[in-house]
Amino acid sequence: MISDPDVVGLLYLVAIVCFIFALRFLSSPKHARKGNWVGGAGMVIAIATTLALDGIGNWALIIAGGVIGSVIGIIGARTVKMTAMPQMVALFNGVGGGAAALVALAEFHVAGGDLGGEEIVSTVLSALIGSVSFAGSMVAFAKLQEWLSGRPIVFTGQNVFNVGILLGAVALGVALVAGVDEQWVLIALIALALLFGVLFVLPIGGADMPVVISLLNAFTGLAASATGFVLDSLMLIVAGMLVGASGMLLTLLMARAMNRSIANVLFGAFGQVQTGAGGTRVDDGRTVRATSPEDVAVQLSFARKVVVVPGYGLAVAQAQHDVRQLAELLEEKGVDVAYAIHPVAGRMPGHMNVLLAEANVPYDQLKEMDEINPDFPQTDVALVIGANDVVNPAARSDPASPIYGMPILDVDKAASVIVMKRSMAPGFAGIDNELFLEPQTTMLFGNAKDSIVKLIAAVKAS
Amino acid sequence: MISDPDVVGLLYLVAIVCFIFALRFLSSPKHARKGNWVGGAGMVIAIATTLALDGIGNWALIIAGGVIGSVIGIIGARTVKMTAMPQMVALFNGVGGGAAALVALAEFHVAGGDLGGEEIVSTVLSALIGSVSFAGSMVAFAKLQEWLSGRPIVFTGQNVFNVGILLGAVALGVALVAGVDEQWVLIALIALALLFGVLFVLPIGGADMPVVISLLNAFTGLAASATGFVLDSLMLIVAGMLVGASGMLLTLLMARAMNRSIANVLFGAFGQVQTGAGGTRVDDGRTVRATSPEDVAVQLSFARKVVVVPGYGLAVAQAQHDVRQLAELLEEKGVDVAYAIHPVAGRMPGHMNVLLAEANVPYDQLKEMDEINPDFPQTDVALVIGANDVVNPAARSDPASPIYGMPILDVDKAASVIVMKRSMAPGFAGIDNELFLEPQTTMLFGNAKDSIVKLIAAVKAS
Amino acid sequence: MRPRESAPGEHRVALTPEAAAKLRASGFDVVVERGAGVLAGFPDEQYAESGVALADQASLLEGAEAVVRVAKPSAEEVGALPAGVVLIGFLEPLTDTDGIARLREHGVVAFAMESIPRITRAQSMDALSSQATIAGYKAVLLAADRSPKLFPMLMTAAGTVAPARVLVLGAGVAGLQAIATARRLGAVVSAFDVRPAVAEQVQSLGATFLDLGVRGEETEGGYARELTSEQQAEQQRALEERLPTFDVVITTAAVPGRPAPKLIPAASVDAMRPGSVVVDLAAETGGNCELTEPGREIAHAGVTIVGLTNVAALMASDASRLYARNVVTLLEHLAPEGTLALDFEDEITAGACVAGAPTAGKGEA
Amino acid sequence: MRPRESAPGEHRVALTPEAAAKLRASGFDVVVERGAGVLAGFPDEQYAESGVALADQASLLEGAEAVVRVAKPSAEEVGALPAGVVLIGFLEPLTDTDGIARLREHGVVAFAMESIPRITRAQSMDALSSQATIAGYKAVLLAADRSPKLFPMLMTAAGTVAPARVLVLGAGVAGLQAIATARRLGAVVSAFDVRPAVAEQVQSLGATFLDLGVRGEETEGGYARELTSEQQAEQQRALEERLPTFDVVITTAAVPGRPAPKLIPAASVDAMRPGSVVVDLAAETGGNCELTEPGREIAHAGVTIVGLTNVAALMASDASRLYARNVVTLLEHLAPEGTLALDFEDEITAGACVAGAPTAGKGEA
Amino acid sequence: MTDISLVVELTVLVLAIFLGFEVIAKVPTMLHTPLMSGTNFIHGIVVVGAIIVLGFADDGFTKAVGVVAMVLASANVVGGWFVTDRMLEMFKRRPEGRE
Amino acid sequence: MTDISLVVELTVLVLAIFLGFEVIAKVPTMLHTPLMSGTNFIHGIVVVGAIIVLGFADDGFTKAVGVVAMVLASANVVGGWFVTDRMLEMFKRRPEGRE
Ligand SMILES: NC(=O)c1ccc[n+]([C@@H]2O[C@H](COP(=O)([O-])OP(=O)(O)OC[C@H]3O[C@@H](n4cnc5c(N)ncnc54)[C@H](OP(=O)(O)O)[C@@H]3O)[C@@H](O)[C@H]2O)c1
Ligand SMILES: NC(=O)c1ccc[n+]([C@@H]2O[C@H](COP(=O)([O-])OP(=O)(O)OC[C@H]3O[C@@H](n4cnc5c(N)ncnc54)[C@H](OP(=O)(O)O)[C@@H]3O)[C@@H](O)[C@H]2O)c1
Ligand SMILES: NC(=O)c1ccc[n+]([C@@H]2O[C@H](COP(=O)([O-])OP(=O)(O)OC[C@H]3O[C@@H](n4cnc5c(N)ncnc54)[C@H](O)[C@@H]3O)[C@@H](O)[C@H]2O)c1
Ligand SMILES: NC(=O)c1ccc[n+]([C@@H]2O[C@H](COP(=O)([O-])OP(=O)(O)OC[C@H]3O[C@@H](n4cnc5c(N)ncnc54)[C@H](O)[C@@H]3O)[C@@H](O)[C@H]2O)c1
Repeated sequence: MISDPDVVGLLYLVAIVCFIFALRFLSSPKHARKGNWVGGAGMVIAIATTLALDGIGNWALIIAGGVIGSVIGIIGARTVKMTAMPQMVALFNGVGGGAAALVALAEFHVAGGDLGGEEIVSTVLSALIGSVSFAGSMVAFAKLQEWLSGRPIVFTGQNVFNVGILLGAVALGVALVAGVDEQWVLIALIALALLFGVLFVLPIGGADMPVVISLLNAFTGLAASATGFVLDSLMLIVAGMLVGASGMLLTLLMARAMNRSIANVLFGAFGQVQTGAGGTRVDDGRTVRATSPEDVAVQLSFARKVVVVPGYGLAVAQAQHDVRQLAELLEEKGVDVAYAIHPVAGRMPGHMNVLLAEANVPYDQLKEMDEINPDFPQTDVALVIGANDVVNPAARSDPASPIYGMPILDVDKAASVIVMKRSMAPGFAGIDNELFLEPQTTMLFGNAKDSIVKLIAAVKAS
Repeated sequence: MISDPDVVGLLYLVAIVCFIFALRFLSSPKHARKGNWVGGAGMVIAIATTLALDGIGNWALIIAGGVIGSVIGIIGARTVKMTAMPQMVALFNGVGGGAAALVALAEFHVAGGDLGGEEIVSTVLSALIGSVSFAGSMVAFAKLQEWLSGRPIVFTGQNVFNVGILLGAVALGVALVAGVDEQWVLIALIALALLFGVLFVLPIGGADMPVVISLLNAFTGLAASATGFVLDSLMLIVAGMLVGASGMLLTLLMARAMNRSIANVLFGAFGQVQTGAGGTRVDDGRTVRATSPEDVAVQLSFARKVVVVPGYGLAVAQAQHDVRQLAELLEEKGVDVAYAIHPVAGRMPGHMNVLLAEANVPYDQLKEMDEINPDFPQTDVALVIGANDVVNPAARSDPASPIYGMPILDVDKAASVIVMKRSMAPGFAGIDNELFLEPQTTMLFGNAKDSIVKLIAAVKAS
Repeated sequence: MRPRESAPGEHRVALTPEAAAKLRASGFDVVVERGAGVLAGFPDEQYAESGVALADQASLLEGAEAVVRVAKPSAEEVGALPAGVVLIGFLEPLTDTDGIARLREHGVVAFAMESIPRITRAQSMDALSSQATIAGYKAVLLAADRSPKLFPMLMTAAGTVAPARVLVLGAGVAGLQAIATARRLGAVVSAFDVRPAVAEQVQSLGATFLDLGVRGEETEGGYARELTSEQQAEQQRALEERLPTFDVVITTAAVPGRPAPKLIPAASVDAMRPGSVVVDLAAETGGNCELTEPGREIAHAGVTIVGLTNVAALMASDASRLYARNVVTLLEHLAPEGTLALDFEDEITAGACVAGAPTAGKGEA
Repeated sequence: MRPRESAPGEHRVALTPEAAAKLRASGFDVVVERGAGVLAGFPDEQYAESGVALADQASLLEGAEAVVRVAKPSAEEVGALPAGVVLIGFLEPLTDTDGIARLREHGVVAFAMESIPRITRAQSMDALSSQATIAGYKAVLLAADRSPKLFPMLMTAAGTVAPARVLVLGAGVAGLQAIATARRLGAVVSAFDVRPAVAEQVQSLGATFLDLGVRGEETEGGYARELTSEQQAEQQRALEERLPTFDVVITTAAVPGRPAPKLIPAASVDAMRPGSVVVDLAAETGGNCELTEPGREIAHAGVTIVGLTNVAALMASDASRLYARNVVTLLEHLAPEGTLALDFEDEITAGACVAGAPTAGKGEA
Repeated sequence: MTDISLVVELTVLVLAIFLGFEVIAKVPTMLHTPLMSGTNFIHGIVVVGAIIVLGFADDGFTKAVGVVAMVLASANVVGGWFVTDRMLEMFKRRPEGRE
Repeated sequence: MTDISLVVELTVLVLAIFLGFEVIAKVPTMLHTPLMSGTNFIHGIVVVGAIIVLGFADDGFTKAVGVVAMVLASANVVGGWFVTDRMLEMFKRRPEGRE
């Protein structure tokens, strides 16, 4: 039993420091795992300290609740497939938000509604935000788990309706702050917040879910921080707010990486019921997925084997020197890099050779088509730079295509394909390329030179 | 008059936020000036709030003190030459430390020595650290101002003596914490701390002063933070500690930029009385100054005209592609870049042409010696990459030199010369190069390719 | 059985030992004329090593189902061909109508390498491209060898050597390769072509596109359409102004089936600096320069004008290698698994056949 | 007054119009033989334009104080020289002892461009370097023109052309330039030299240094010392093994005053692949290849051996430009402000003077 | 529980906000999801709130609410940690297997 | 003055330490001196301490000490700010003059 509040405060401070280090580490590829462990240590300290507080009782209930929750957590986290990870994050985020709301409710109940100004504001915020986070996360989970349709679900007047509900919840909150001390008011507020959470997330399409989950994650952080105000706990305030702030920034970064504004993600569905949100959707429902230099950089840095496939676009962009620099950088990191030269890449025989020789790419890194094609299934990343026709699978599969019969580079056999070009425009043969729609393909749009320069910077940073 | 402590706290919080932003801005070349202004705003808010506190009296004294101090500050800062800036920083840092020590003394006096555990510890720390900072800064100032010899001042037994003094001061501090409430003890402690400050800085050579000043600056921050504990002021704690922490990191960074450890800087003088500290010193007292890629990057980024002088070392390092990339980067930033090609640079006629053509440097950026030499006086930075003999002023000035009579590139006429090579080793002609000792020259040691790659990264970051 | 025979006055050979071996592996019987590859650097032993039968001219054609060669056969040689045999080579279908008629009369099923349609699938049979690649490279070597100036810029203790200024007219396959090669040597290269798409391609090789204010059109096959006479005059005028600033001019402009467009009239040559060099790769079809004498190298007012024809044949070894690969791919197309199975519904077979196709004249111009 | 006269059988000229103008500006009177520059691309009009007097051979030497030329004068020409005149040119002081003796007897004060000491200050007079630069470049063009293989690697629809493998033996001024030029053309280049410092220089051009296990020494002037006979045998052995892997060999190995070291015996040539090319820049002093016939180009077992001498003269225009700049700098050194003031205490003047120096024989080898 | 004044809490809050922003300012996109998951785990700290509420609960309502909160919060903590850990497994350098 | 518990102050202190480190983690060397000067100005905040001591001083000793502290601290604030400002003038892009 610890009775000295200073000791408790110090132990909590240690936990805070752990959380700060956890965040720092989590933002670097090298230390990320360590980050999770440090965070775990902080959590253990925080929980142990709390359990040791003077006067804590109801041990059976605490242990029962803890064990049940932990078992759910472990089973959920352990059994789920890697591809289902995002919905797990949503789920565990939601329950956190729910817990915050419930803690607020309990405190309100214990105090009989008779709370000071600071406390009541915090209680209302905690209940409101926590509930929205809980309900929103559950909807996100259901959508990702495909219990609900991933497509945006919208109805007319939704906009007005949602705002109405939110206003209602806020009005109840104001009433509570103003002195109303009826518990049902708080419960009603929670109910409205839950409804709002559901309605808020329903219209958002599946592709945008990660951004929404990140936002709800930040919300839960804020709710936890508000709980800290209710309980006068600096640790909760700090830890919750760290998550709140970094979660907000993260949400921004994620939206930016998708080239969208947050507003567009959250409210994009309204008014454009037909088109749907998320990426450029083609007829058969497959989407073209754009990526960012940073993402590609991490993929490249952690790859074992990268094959660079240069095409006419590389020549147009005159990015030969940059591509060699990128390759050298990767080799320094221990990545195995080769260049796959298609016999008709470019616009004249040997076009790629001229370019790459100018950039001093060693001849032995240049692989002929027949030599490299068997390697693609073992390739982690195929980096297609301004090539199009020479990697078009239609040449293999579509007898109606004008390029049918031309041998191509089998980049689609690589684990991941990154295509760098300026647009979805076709190449010399003037035909579309199915490769760009494959699930393993992501597009890095922009002039090849600019993109590679950005990539170099990002690889260095990662 | 503000009597609500919450309002005061909030206003102080605003000041804190200003200081945080000030630091953020100050660490980016683009926003640095804004940073100073934001910091100024925070200071005004903090001072105004304090003056408005309930119960503040002695207005005449406050105003008198403030005006006198301000006048000293303005005159000092305004009239001093740009080259004397470092000693001004030392001076103003010292007075800050002194102020912290005096505040501690006054608080001790007011309380009649009867302070709580936390307060007395803080008081002692504030007095101790503040005094060391004050005295040390004053010595640093005197050395830089050349009131004292810039050379390390050492005597035998200094080491033991210093430690003794510090231990004495600490012992007095412990006594105070232990309950001794005599004011003379604190005064004695301050006296010892002052003495220690003097002795601590005396042995350090002029070249290392910036690192020492940075350390003392961090000390003053710590002292201010300690004062915050004495006065129970979160703002002082935070602002002081921000400076303390960032100052410590800065000290580390500065030492690292000089390729020295802090310990080496601070205690380097002991035991090597003859050689002295700081840089590679040559016979006539001139030093070779090494620089860092980051420094060069900022110089290049803010230059109007940069002339690249390639030599044999560029060829050996095969850094031609990188140098072109660097040049392009600078041109994008609006810097005017040209290459000065000496007729016998390299090891065969046209060696530099072959290299730079391979890297696709446009022919019109290559300037012959006769064409570029008149431009050097208007050049902000001459970037000498692996060249040596062709920029050796001995060819102009020293009839005994084997290269006397060879026309050279007049890089020494440029405002700043940066020489990139691996060591101080001579070039083809086997002779030393006075250029490397000129005051406007700094050396960026290392393989030219590595150095340029680092430079590119640094230019992008700046 | 598909023997192969070499053309007189031609250094290249239509099958290299390596290519012959490849054919054998695909189920072909291959007979090669003795000494056919010597001039291209492939002595008979090498053929023997790759398991190819060698035969004298006399017995060569016995039982041959297909004959592959580089250049078109002479009248006599056509006479010696067995009727119904498949003939593959550069047959000049658009210009040598007599020769084609002769083949048709003789009952030869003739495939002209020139007539293979320029479709993606046929790229590996495209001998025009492969030989033009060699010609473009060689043209630069010819020019550099004849120029009294160095191509690269050199700044030396004895002064600065300015880089040579090279102009490439017609930036098709040969022109682009010439641009690339001249740039490699360090020259400052400009280029012009009438097809609009070429400007970007020129820039993609790091050279400058010279804007002469003349814009032509591109046909389906990627070739240029002939300019109108006003356009042509306009082009000559614009060029004449700029030519004196160049040290080397390499011309490759061609329009299939038409005489080479005259880009450089005699007057323009007079305006060029002494020591300048013109390499005219269009000499075969009359030359892009008025003064070009096909097959010869002349000097005019200090300007060297190289009108060598068949420039690719000057690099017989690599040229043969590429040509042989083209021929092998075509043969494998015409005779999958080594057995002739001509499918005249097929775009390539129909397009390349210039004589002897079932619907007479189908493959003709 | 310093007239200049051209050497027979030599395309270069010792003063270009530009250089002549520069001399005039420095206070010299310049007379040029009519037609001297024509072969180098500098017609008489250009000289006239730069204000230079032209004279026939007959009146050329009247009142001349100095005569500049490219090659050494014949016996008759020496006879025609006024006594006491200053003569500048490639006089072959180390090998042509008779010629030097003749000059000395005739009372000519002769400066050999070859003997200018290789000190930093004299770099802009160093005609050996400037001409070797041209020769190194030209050697690659000669080789590329004669090779039946393309230098660069090309991956095309008709298969891949492997890059040519080039070996440069002797990486002095000419050798380094040859390395650079061959690399520009896309060849894979290796090089060897006996001087230890050269390895780094070769790598600084992106080529590979071939380690033959032979390490020679460098003299003060930066030249190589002759190898011992064991070393030489060792070198031949090591080379013989490696030569067959190369398509082109360019040799420039030389030791001043000695016959060129024999690096490639006849047997090694036999081992090379047919179609290979050897360009022997050391032909003048006997050649680095045993089979080299100085001044001629021969074929031996399918290997072309180019033994052309005076290769720099093949690029007469740029070669003359650089040589003229060297000559002008030397003249300005010997005659500051246009007045001869020979200072035999000076390292350059004393070093370059091969006949007629006050202390007889001082400047001799 | 110590009683801390609002303004102090706000000061702490503001510092935490800045720190939250600064600390992740330069995270590579590839780490976005693991970072989200990691922070998700950290806000499981609300479990401390649940323990306090439940530990000091007297009446049935509070206990009931507290137990539910306890279950939810521990699921957040434990599940969040393990999910993050699994995600980060991918970041072991150059993985041998790949799906 | 509110009376704040030590542990709270320590919490704030720790947050400030992290923030101080994070915020300048990637400063280019060229800005080291101006940054040093800027932080030098910020610790002039001790002037607040001087004002409080002096403003509440009753006896002569305290007043005397307070006035001196006031003088020193204001010199720190004012001088520190102006010195920093002058240094940063150099960072105006591409200066016209140069010494
Ligand atoms: N090699 C030869 O001898 C030869 C000769 C003639 C024709 N061809 C034909 O040319 C084609 C060659 O295939 P390929 O894959 O190399 O090229 P491609 O199919 O023509 O595709 C090139 C792609 O590069 C992109 N691009 C252009 N400029 C770019 C820039 N600055 N930055 C980034 N991307 C850029 C274009 O897309 P965006 O516009 O979206 O950026 C385009 O889709 C084949 O169809 C071949 O048959 C070859
Ligand atoms: N151009 C010609 O035709 C020719 C021919 C023969 C001789 N030369 C002579 O060569 C000299 C040329 O002058 P120069 O200024 O170009 O060269 P230099 O005077 O020889 O100096 C080259 C410098 O580059 C440095 N270096 C070497 N490798 C390096 C690397 N990897 N990274 C960074 N630095 C490296 C060396 O210093 P560290 O070891 O400290 O790095 C050396 O001091 C002249 O003396 C000239 O007379 C010229
Ligand atoms: N699709 C394919 O697989 C494929 C294969 C090979 C070539 N091609 C295309 O065909 C194009 C032409 O091929 P080519 O080189 O055999 O053509 P070509 O030899 O018939 O002509 C050479 C060039 O001369 C140009 N020209 C014609 N008249 C001119 C004039 N008056 N002035 C200047 N230039 C003039 C033409 O535009 C052409 O670029 C190639 O550039 C390529 O794009 C396509
Ligand atoms: N200091 C100066 O200003 C200056 C000026 C010009 C040249 N140099 C130096 O002089 C060096 C030699 O000049 P050069 O080119 O006129 O020399 P060179 O023509 O006399 O010889 C050519 C090369 O052949 C090499 N060689 C000799 N015997 C050989 C053998 N058995 N096998 C292989 N190689 C052999 C020599 O080492 C030399 O590099 C240059 O590389 C340069 O470094 C210096």
